[in-house]
Amino acid sequence: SPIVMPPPRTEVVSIKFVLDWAIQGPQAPFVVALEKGYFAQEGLAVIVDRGYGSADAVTKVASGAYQMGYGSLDAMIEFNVKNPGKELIAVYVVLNNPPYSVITLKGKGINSPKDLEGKKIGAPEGDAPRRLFPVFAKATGIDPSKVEWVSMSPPLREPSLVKGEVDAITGFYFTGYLNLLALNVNPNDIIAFKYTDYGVELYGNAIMVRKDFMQQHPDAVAKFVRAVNRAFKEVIANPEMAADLVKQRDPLVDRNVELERLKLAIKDNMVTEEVRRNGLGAVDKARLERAIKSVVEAFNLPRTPSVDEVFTDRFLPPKEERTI
Amino acid sequence: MSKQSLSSLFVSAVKDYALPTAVFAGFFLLWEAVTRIFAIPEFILPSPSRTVEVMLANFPIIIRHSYATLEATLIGFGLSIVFGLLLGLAVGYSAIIYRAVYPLLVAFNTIPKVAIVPILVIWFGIGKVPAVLTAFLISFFPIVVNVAVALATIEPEIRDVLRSLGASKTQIFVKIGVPRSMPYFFGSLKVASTLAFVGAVISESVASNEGTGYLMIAASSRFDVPLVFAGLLVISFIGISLFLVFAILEKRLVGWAYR
Amino acid sequence: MSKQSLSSLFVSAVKDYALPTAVFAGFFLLWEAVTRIFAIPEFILPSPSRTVEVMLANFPIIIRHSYATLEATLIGFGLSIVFGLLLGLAVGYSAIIYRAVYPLLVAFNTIPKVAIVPILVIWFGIGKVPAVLTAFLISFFPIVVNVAVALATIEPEIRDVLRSLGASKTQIFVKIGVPRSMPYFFGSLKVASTLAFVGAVISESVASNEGTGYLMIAASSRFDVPLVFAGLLVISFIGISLFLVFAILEKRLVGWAYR
Amino acid sequence: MIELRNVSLRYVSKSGFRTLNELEALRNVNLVVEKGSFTSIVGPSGCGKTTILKIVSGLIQPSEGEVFIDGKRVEKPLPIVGMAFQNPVLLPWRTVLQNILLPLEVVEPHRSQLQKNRSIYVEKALKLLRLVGLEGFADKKPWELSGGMQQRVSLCRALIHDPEILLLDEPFGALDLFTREELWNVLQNLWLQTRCTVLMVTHDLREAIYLSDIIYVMSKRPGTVIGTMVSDYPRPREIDISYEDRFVEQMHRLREMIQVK
Amino acid sequence: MIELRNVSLRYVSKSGFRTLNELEALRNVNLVVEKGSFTSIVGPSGCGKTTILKIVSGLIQPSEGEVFIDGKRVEKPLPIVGMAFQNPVLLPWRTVLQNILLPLEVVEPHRSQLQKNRSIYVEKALKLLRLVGLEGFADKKPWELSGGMQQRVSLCRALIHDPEILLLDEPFGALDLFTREELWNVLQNLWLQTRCTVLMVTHDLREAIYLSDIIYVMSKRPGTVIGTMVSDYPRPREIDISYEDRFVEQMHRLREMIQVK
Ligand SMILES: Nc1ncnc2c1ncn2[C@@H]1O[C@H](COP(=O)(O)OP(=O)(O)OP(=O)(O)O)[C@@H](O)[C@H]1O
Ligand SMILES: Nc1ncnc2c1ncn2[C@@H]1O[C@H](COP(=O)(O)OP(=O)(O)OP(=O)(O)O)[C@@H](O)[C@H]1O
Ligand SMILES: [Mg+2]
Ligand SMILES: [Mg+2]
Repeated sequence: SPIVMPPPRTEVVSIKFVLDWAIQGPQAPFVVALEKGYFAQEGLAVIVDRGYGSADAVTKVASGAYQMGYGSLDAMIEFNVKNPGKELIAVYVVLNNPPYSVITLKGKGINSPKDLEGKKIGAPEGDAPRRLFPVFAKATGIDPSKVEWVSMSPPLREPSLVKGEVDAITGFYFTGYLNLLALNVNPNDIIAFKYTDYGVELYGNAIMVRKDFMQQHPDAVAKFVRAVNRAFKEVIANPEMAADLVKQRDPLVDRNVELERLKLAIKDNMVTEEVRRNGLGAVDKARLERAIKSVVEAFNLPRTPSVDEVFTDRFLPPKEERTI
Repeated sequence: MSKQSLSSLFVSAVKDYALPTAVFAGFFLLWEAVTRIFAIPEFILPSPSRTVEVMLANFPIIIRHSYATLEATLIGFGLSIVFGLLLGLAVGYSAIIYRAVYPLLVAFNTIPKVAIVPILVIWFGIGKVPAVLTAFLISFFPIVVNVAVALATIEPEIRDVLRSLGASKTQIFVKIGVPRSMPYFFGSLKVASTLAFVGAVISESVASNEGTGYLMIAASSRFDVPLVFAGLLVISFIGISLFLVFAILEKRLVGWAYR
Repeated sequence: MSKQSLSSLFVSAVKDYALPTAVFAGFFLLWEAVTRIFAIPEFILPSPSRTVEVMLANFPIIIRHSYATLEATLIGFGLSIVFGLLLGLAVGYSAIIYRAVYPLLVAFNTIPKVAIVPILVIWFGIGKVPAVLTAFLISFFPIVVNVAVALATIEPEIRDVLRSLGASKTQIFVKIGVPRSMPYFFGSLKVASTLAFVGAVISESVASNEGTGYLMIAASSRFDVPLVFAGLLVISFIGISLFLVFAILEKRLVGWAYR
Repeated sequence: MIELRNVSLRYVSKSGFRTLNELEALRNVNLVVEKGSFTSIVGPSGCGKTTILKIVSGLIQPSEGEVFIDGKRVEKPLPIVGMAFQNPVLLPWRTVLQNILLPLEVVEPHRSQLQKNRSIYVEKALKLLRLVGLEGFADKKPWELSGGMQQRVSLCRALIHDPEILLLDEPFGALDLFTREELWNVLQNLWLQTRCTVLMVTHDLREAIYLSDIIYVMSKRPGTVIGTMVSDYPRPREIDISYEDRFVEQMHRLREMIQVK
Repeated sequence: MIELRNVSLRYVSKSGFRTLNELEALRNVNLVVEKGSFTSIVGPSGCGKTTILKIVSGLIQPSEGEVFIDGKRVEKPLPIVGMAFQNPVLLPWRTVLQNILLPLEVVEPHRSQLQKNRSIYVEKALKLLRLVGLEGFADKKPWELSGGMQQRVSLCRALIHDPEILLLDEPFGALDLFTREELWNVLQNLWLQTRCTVLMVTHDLREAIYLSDIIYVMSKRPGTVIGTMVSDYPRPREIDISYEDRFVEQMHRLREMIQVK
């Protein structure tokens, strides 16, 4: 491992960083970087706060309340198009595949995506899988207008599904799956249609930064990414350790549940074929271009941003440091 | 108090209409100025002009959702008035009930109603019922408190007028308690009606397919903050309209207290 | 009223302590019974026994978060008292201010405070300040209303006692307005204090790294509903404690009104 | 018949469970008001006259002793009683007329008939108002009346439901001499028609002798009965008798009875 | 010196902007109260006596005409005035003593000295209480007093700040004869010491003649001055003079002045 050099005598840059959601297993890379002092070693004073959804995280970064944040690329693209002059840009993709999924239970009569037609799906209005459902529908050839949506806050989804209020829900797979387990649902009864399994080409969550901050403090951004990348590799190599640190950071969590969640995320969303090929954090430009198009279509956006507006690789550490 | 001249008539008219209008105008101007001077981005706090623009553009939708909210609010608020009045009478009348029930009420009201909405949703399904119930649950307490205080502080001299006739407790309620507590009852209605709106909106934002709460959540998840504020603006207008209804009722019913 | 015997003393003591305790016990028993009889799953409504169990297991954490909430609540509530009292005095004293400010206040209070928290966060950052401000913003209105009503309904006979001495408006406030409105002021404090808790918790649940609101959101996003209720229980207990403080103050300060 | 037997009353100031202090208002009061008679009580300010009326009306319970009305112990207020308090205590949210009608909304059998016979009752109230010289004030609010006018309204309210027992606490205290003398005769006539039992508190000795059959004289606090005087002028009495020597002499005697203490 | 010039007053009932009805309470009242004199007003109930006091105190403004105190037009209440209202109106959240001290908390120069000289003022209040026969009641709450006792407290409150002008509205109306006569002398002595200007409303003609220099007689509503009477007995006067023939004869004359209307 590299020898830790004494940090160069530059001013300490402080970065406030907002997560997409609560501190849980899949957020481990940031927790580990923080708890192990990797940010500090890079000469950064970093504060990590929990978030309330990608849209909220994007807004908070754009508003200046935070310098950097973690959220889904689709939310960022939508925000950028709608708020010219306040754009964010992604610098490191953590979830190479988005965890978007439709989840249902055995006995609801839904065995393939096609069966969703004429059924009730529960989800928050702003839920990414819900809003990107047209992309999924297109990929699976179902008619999205034949689905009835029921709006509800995130924690109400799984109970509503179990109680029969709705026939299916959308959400992050690792969240929905584990929540259903917590509700004593037999794992064998859970049916999930993961968007990526059906050829939906989207990217998941990424580290985002406000453009003006990026221009003023390119070094800080690079250091931040380097620290996260370092932690990320450790998380993948040793999820048990990561779960311990998450528990340490937030004593209220159930370590084993978060470990489970993290493992699911690593398997499905973090370490994909593409990641093994290109290394952590990077994107495939062609795929990203198609993803942007899908998002623009699904959200009915007036403009299609270019790949360079959405992601920049200039802060990625050298590929060998990102390879697993 | 005893003079009435043209000039005083004019002054009253100005007080009645011009001043509140001016205050509102001032408020909106200030808001507009703040957003411009500090160049506050639209996704944080849209300017009122932009908000009104968006409001007009989406008027039918906003009205439809506002109507749903108004309906839930009014039903919940109606329940509040009935139960708040009854409970207030009971608590204000009997020191025993006061001691028995009050702490429980306080405990219940310390709980954010957001935490209760999911339970209501699970029990009553998504839609109107949780909104109505939330509006009710959030708004009855101020009514209870004020009616209870008004009853408990009836001067014994007044109470004795009826007691000396052998009046029952219920009669003392009706003949003295109720009219005497009217000014505070109306005061509490002002608080309760605004809370009822809040309750309905909160519930809609947690689980509903319609209503201003739903609209706000939907709009904000699309980064359409001006639409959120347009919804808030309409709700506020409805709130003020309701307030004006009370104000008129109040003037007719409890003018005696404001001599 | 005039008799005092051992038996009546005993009755008072029972009223004072035994009854509320019994009511609370009954409430918890009912809750337990409902969850058992209807076999209500834990993720909807955990039984009190389970809630208490979870509460004890996580006691230090819950206490830490509750403390943060209490702190935010008390500061916000303190601001409410000060500003609510001042605004209430202004509104209750001058019909002009009443007409000018009241509709604006009503409009503002019709807006769910949740919608305002994000703006506060943008301006003041995440943490204690938005919680304090939300607690303040949500709780000052009931105080304003009640103080204003109490002032506006002062009997002219009483007011004349001071006016005839050439007392200034401020003096009439202090000598009559304030003491006379005390019972309703305390009533409004009961409403306001519970609302302040609600405000703090709501703000914490939207933007904070600590406090009961944070705890609840964190727990509920993990489906740890018993922990949510444990947090609510502790908040309720704190709410009741605060209420008891008022009750004692009230007894000392406004006993005259409850003769 | 109203009977007070060995009635004592102590007012107790309490704070929570503690007794702060006691004040003995009445000590061993014995007093009888014959059915259909007109009885007055006179005595120094603060001697417990109002307290006696409140005890008779059942508003407060004696600390010791007992009160009987027609042989039955008084344990709570009775609807057959009409009371005019020392302060008029009119309800500010009601007009003068509505204030006068109040007892009818509470006391049976009027209560159940009020709806049906409202116009008859209103007529009666207006007649009473006319009798006390307040024609045309029926629709005013109480605070639009002068002190003496309020007191007269309060008298009407005590009379409206034809009570069998009428308790009057200085009913003419705020009235000028002439209005007062007019009202004496109004009251006398009403009483001669109904022959209800009247117990009146007054400070005006002339009033006491002019209106009453018996006058009780009370001592300073703690109040107790220290003398009685009979006034046996034939009825209807006219104001002129109060200038007769015998009347004036009786006033002097009454005066001395009080002064002795 | 207090001067009312052609004072008229109409009470207006309003509902919103509309005038419901008007009531003419005073019509063309002319009245002079010499500095340092003791003046009384008598007249039938509802004739506007209380209204005159309220106009003099500046609590209400005349509809027509003007009021002057020492040559200055009265436009608002003045702190040199002490007023005892027809109803005692004591503040229920204050003890008797605190009620009496109230004017001192408002009126300069006492207000700024109250903190410093509190014990002196309390002493003064207690002395007044003793004078009106309420020793030992300083720490009671108003509602623990009888009607007459409350009225006496209200009198003390009007006196505590040594007002130059004292307005008394039936100050002894709720008192029995003896307490009343005692208080006449108390008031007379206080007045002889301070020589403040007193304007008193009363229904008791004996009281009016016994205490006053001049008595104004008012007509029925709309009230106006229909006569005056001078009472020139040397001071200090003693109760016995009220039994003298001349006094009794004066009472009869006053009585007739009122009765003529
Ligand atoms: N509610 C009360 N609490 C305590 N003490 C009281 C109460 N009411 C009256 N008292 C006391 O009892 C005594 C008698 O009062 P009461 O009102 O009966 O006198 P009264 O004879 O009617 O006097 P007045 O002629 O002045 O009206 C007084 O000393 C008074 O202080
Ligand atoms: N606030 C008011 N509003 C309307 N009318 C009033 C008001 N106060 C008094 N009046 C009317 O004015 C007239 C005079 O009232 P005022 O109180 O001056 O009489 P008064 O001479 O003091 O009578 P009393 O001897 O009965 O106290 C009365 O007819 C009364 O109805
Ligand atoms: Mg009395
Ligand atoms: Mg008067």
